[in-house]
Amino acid sequence: MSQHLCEIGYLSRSDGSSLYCIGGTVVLASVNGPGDVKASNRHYNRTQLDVCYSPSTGQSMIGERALESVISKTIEQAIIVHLHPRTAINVTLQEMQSDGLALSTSINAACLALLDAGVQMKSTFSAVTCCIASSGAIILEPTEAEIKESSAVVTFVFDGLEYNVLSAYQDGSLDSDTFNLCLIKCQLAAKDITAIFRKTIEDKHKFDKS
Amino acid sequence: MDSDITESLYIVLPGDQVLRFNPEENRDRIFIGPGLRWQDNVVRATKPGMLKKNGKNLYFVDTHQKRYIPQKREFVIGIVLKKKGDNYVIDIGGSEYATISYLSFENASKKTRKEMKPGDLIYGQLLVANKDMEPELVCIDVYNRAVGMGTLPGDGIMFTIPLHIARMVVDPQNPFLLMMGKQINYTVVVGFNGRVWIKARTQREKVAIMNAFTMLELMPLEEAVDSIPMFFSGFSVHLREDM
Amino acid sequence: MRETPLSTCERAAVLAAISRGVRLDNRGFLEVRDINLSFGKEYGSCTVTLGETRVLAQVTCEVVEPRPSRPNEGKLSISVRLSPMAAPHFESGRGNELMDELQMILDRNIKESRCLDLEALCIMAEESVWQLRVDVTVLNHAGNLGDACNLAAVAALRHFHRPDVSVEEDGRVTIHTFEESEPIATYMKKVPVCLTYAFFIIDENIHMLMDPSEKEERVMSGKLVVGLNPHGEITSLIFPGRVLLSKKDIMNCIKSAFKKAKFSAEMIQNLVDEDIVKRKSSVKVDGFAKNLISDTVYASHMVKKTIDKGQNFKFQVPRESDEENGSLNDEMDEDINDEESGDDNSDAKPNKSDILWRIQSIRQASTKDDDATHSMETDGESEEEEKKPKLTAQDLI
Amino acid sequence: MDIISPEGLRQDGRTATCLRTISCRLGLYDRPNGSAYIEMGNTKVLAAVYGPREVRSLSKQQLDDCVIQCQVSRIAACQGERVRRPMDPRTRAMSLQIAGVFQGAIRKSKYPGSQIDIYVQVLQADGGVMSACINASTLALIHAGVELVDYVVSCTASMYKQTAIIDVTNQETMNGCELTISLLPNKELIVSLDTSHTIHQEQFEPVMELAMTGCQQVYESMQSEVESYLRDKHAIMSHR
Amino acid sequence: MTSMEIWKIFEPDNYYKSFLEQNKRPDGRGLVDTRPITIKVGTVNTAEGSATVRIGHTAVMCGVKAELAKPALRKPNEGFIVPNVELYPCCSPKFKAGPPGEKAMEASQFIKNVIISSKMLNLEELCIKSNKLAWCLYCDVVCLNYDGNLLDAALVSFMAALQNVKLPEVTYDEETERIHVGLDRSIPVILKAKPVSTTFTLWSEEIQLIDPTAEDEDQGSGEVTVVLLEDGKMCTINKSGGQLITHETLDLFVRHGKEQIKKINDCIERALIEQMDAS
Repeated sequence: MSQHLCEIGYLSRSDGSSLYCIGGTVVLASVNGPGDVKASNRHYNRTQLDVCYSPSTGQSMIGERALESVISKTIEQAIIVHLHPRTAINVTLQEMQSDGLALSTSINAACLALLDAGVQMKSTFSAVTCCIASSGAIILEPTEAEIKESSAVVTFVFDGLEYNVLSAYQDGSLDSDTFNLCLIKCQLAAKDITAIFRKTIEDKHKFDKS
Repeated sequence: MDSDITESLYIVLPGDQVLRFNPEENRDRIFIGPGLRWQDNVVRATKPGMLKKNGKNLYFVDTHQKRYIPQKREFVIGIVLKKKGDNYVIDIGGSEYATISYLSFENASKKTRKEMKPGDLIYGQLLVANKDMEPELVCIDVYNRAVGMGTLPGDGIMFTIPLHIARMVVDPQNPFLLMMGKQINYTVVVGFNGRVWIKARTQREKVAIMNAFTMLELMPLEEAVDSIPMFFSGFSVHLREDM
Repeated sequence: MRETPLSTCERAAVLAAISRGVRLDNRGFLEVRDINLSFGKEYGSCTVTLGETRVLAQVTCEVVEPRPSRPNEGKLSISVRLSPMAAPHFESGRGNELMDELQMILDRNIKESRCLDLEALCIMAEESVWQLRVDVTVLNHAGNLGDACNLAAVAALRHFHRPDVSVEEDGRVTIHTFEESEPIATYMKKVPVCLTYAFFIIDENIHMLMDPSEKEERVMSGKLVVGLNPHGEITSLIFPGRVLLSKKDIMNCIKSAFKKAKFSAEMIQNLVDEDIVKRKSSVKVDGFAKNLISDTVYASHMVKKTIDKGQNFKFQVPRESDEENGSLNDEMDEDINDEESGDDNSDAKPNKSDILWRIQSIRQASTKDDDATHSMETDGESEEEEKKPKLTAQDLI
Repeated sequence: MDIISPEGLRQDGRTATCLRTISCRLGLYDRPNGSAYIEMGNTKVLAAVYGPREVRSLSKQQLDDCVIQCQVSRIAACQGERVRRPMDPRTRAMSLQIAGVFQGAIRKSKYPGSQIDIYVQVLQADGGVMSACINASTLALIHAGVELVDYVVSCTASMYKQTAIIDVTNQETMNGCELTISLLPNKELIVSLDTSHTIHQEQFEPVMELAMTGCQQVYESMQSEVESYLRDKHAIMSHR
Repeated sequence: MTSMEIWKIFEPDNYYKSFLEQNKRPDGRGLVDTRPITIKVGTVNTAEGSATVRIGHTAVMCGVKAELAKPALRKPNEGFIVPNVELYPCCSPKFKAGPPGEKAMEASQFIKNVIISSKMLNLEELCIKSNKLAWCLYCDVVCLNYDGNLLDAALVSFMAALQNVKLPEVTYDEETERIHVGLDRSIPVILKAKPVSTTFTLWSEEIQLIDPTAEDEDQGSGEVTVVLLEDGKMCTINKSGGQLITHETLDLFVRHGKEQIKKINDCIERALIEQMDAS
C-alpha cells in the first residue's frame, strides 16, 4: 500500500477542507454547507448535493463528468440527506497532481472534508484502487505507469461499518475469482484508511481536554 | 455522579457504535444529544468529534465546525438585512434567514416600535428553530425583559470564530476572557453562531483582542491563556499597570 | 450559496482602524502578506499562497496549427476559474465580474506584454506550433486575487518545460518523452509583476494600502492595479475610478511599485530556478504531497510570530502617542521581529520548516523594501505621509 | 509604414498633439431620461441614461448608497472584422470601469437607495473607444440632470518612437500602448486610468501629461455643446 | 380509474411492495426474469451500420457513421471510435432538452469503458495510411422510448450495429495524396470480443431485480451493471452509490450475468442472419 498523507482545515474560507495524497496523486477537497440553495434545485424533504470535480490539467471532459457522477452518488448514500431540508451541500474537488488514482483519492478527500465540516453521515466511506499487472499479480494503489501496463483496474468504495461495497468501478477485464480476490485485498486496505481518518480527527481534537 | 459535570469520553467517527440501548430491557433512561442517533437499539454517532456525557445520562458529540445550524434557545448575533412587513429579516449565518418581530423588543409597542437600519447588529435568542420552519428571533425573555439582548452599538468590532470556540468561551468560568480582562477593559458579546462582538477603548486593543481569539484554535487553552500578555504586547497594546 | 452580508459595524471597524494607522491583521500599510510558492510533480504546476489567499496555476501544452495572421508564432491562452472552493458564494462554471477583471489583468500582463518569446514556440512555420495553456484556479479567496493569480501564472510559465520534438521531412511531428530527450524550458524575457493598491477615503483624506485583505477589499473605496516589470516597463495600469486621485498620488504609487517589482520579480526567479535545479539534481521530486502548508499551519505561524514579537518588545508605548502613530509603530515592530524571527522555524513542523524559513527570508527582504518605500514616501509626500506625525523619541531607541 | 511622416504629420494629416474633430449632441431620444451622441474622428458612440430610479435587483440594494450600472455593447459591424459576441469579457470589463468612473463622479449622496443605468452603444470603433464612451455617458448624464461633481472628460494618448501622440486611431495603436485617462477638468483630479500594452516608465509621464491636456480640449468642445443645447432649450422655454 | 390505479397513484411505495411480497413485479415478472428482447439490424440505410433493440418497452437505436479522418498526432496509426448516447425528451418526460444530462453522459462513458476494457476491436485496423488517413466510427445511440435498463439496451444495440457495419474499400495514393473510396461496402469490422451486460436494481439487502423497468429503478436504490465476455470473464462492473451490497450478492449477479451472455449473443446472431437473407 503506497503512502497516504492527509491534512484537514486546509482552506480558511471553506466550512470543511482536506488535502489527501495517495502516492503521487494529490486532491484538494472543500465542503460548504448545509447552506442556502437556489429555488430551482431546492427539495422539500432533503439536502441538495452538488459535487464539482476538476482535473489537474485543463477543463473537465466527459470522462471527468462520469467520475463526478460516481463520486456524487457515493457521497449521497453516505450523508444523511433528510436532516436539513431545503439546503445544499457543495463538495468541490480539485486534483492538484495526478498519478492515476484520481477516483479513490478524490473520494477519500471528500470523506475527510465532510468530516472536517461536521456534516452528519451514516458512516464514513473509503475508496481503494487496485490493478492486475500483466503478470497477474494484484497491485494495490498502483502508479500511472503501472496502470498503463495493467490488464484491469478496479476501484471499490466501502462503508465504514461492515465494509460492504458502496461503489465499484472497473476498467479492463478479469475473471470473477481475481475480482473477488481484489475485493478482499481492498477491504483490508479500506480498514487502514478508516484508521487514518480516525487518527486525523483525533489530531484535530487534540486540544479538547478529556 | 454530579449532574452538571460533563466528562469527555473518546473521539467518535460517523457510524461508530456508542452503546446499545433497548428501552424494553434497560430501565435507566438515557438522553441523546446532537451528533447521535438511535436506530434498531443501537446508538450511533453521525458527526465526528469528542463524545461527551453528563451526569443526567445525556450523551452528545462535540464537533468542530464553522457552519451554524440554528438551535432553539441559543443566543446569536445577527445582521439586519431588510424590513419585511412587521418583521425584520436577519442573517444569523444559517441556511435560512431568521425573522424578528418589531414587537419582540423590551417595552416596544405599536406606538414605540423598534427601528433598525439594514446592516445593524442584533443580539437575540432563537425562539423557533427547526428544520422545517424558518428561525425566529426574540430580544426579550419570558418576562419581556431584555436581558442584555437588543441591537449592538456600531462602534464595536465584529468577527467570526469556529463554533466550538464560541461554545467554549461563553462558559463563565472560562479563564481566557477573564485573563484578557485583567489586561484590558473591554466588552464582549459572544453568539453561538460563532460571531463575536467586541468593544474596547482603542482601535489597537480591539484588533489585538480579535486576533487573540485565533490562539484558541491553535493551542491548548492553558497555553493560550498564558501567552495573552505576550500576544498583546506583540500588538504594542498598552497594558494595565496592575499586572 | 449566498455571501454573508457585511455589517455596518464591520465596515466602520475597518475604517476606524485604518484612520488610526492599524490594519485588522496588524500589518503595516505597505506591508505585503507572506508569499510562498510550491511546485508540483510535473513541470509548470505551481501553487502560490499570499497570506491565506491560495491560487493554483497549471500549464499544459499541445501542438496546433498557427494563426494565419501570425504563422511563425506559438499560442498562449490563459483562463481563470473561480469555483465554490475559493469562496462559498461563487458558482462553478458561472462567470462573474471578478472573473472578468482577473482575466483582463492576466491577459494584459502576460499575453499582451509579450513577456514570452512566442517565436520560440514555433515548430514549423504555417504548419505546427506549440500552444501553451495556463489554467489558473483560485483555491482560497482571502483578498487580492489579482496579484496572487499573476504570481502563480508567471511562476508556472517560467517553471514549465515542454517536451522536445523532431520533424521528419514529410512534415510529421513526433513528440519525445522526457526520458527520450531533455525537455526544453520556456524562455521568459521579462517577469511581469502585478501590484494592487487599495485606497480608503476617510473624512476627506486618502489612505493607501498595499495587498488588501478580503474584508478590506469589500470596504475600500477604490483601487489601482499596476502591472509592470523590473525593466521599467508598465505592462498594464487599471484604475477603475470610484475614488479621485491627483496626478501626484498616481506617480507615487507607480514609483513605489517599481521599487517592489524588482524584489518580487527576483523572488519568483530565484524560487523557480532553485526548484528546477533541485529537480535536475535529485532523482525523485515529492511534488505537492510534501510541501504544501495549510492555512492552519500558516495561522499558527503568524500567532507565534506575534508572541515572539511580544517577548522581545522592549519599550512601553506612551498611551497618547499609541493612537496616532500606529502605522509608524508597525513599521518598527516589523524590524524588531524580523531580527529574531528566524527562531520559530525550530518549533514548526519539520517537513515545513524550510518553507517557513523561506517565508522568513522573503519577509526580511520585503520589510527592508518597505523601509525603502517609506523613505521614498517622506520626500514625495503622499496623503498618508502628511497625516504621520514627525518621528518621536522612540525611534532613537 | 510610418505613423508620423517626416513632415511630422500623421496618417490623417494631424500633428502629434492635435485632436480629431469632436462633434456631439445631447438629447436624441425622449424614452431614456438622458441620451447623447459623440463622434471623435471615426469613433462614434451613443449613450443613454435611465434613472435615478428604483433599484431593480434587491440583492444589489444598499440603503444609503446609489447603485450605478453600466453596459457597453458593440454593434456587429463596428470594426474591421465582424464582432461575433457583442458582450465579450473585454467589453464587460470596460463596462465595469466606466461604472467605476461615475461611482466617483456622481454625487451619490443625492440619490440614496436608487439606481442609475448607463447604456453605451459603440457604433464605430477607431481607437479611443473607452474615452468616447465616457464622454458620451457624461453628456447623457448631464442631459438626464443627474448631479455630477464635475464634467468627466476622457482622452487617449500613445507613444510613437520618442514622440507622444494624442487621441490615437486603431492603426496607430497597432504596435504601441494606448493610455486612456479620464479626469475632472476643473479639479484636475484623475478619475480613471487605463493602459494596454507596455509603455516605459520614463515615457509614461509625458504621455499622461499629453492625455490630460487633451482632456481639457475635449472639455471645451463638450462644454460649448452643452451651453448651446441649454440656450436653445431656454429659448423654447421662454417662448411659452 | 380502477382502484388498483388509484392505489398506485396515492401509495406507490406500498403498491409496489405488495407485489414484491409475492416475489412478483407489477408487470407480472418474477424477480429474476428478464423481459423479451427483439433486435433488428440494418434499420438505417444511410448509416454504415445500424440496429434497433427493444427490451420490453425500452426501445433503443444505434447508428454507426464512418468518416475518414487524420489520425491523432500521438497515435499516428490508429483510427477512432466515438460512442455517444442521446436521451431526448421524447423518450421520457424525465429528460430535458439541451446538453446531455448526467444519465446520458454516464451511458456514453459506460460504453466507452466497455470498448476499452474488453479490447473488442483493434483500432490499428481502422487505420488506412499511418499518420495520414484512418476511419472514425461515430456510434450514436438514441433512446426512442425509455422504460428502464438503458445501459443493457444501449450496449446490445451498439454491439449489433457494430457487427452490422460494412466499410467501403479505400485506397490512399502516396504521391498525389489522393483518396479513392470504393463503391460497394464490403469490409466488416472485426470484433475480438462480444461483451454482454446485465443490470440489477437493488431494492433491499435481500431483494434485487434483474432487468429493471423505469418503475423498478425509481423504487429501488441504485443499479449494478455487470459486463461479462463470452468466456465468462468480467469485463467491467459499474456500481455507483446506492444500496450497500455484500460480496456474495456480487457473485450472484455474476452467475445471472453468465446465463444472459449466450442468450443475447445468439439473438444478435439471428438478427444478423435474417438481415443477410433479406438483402
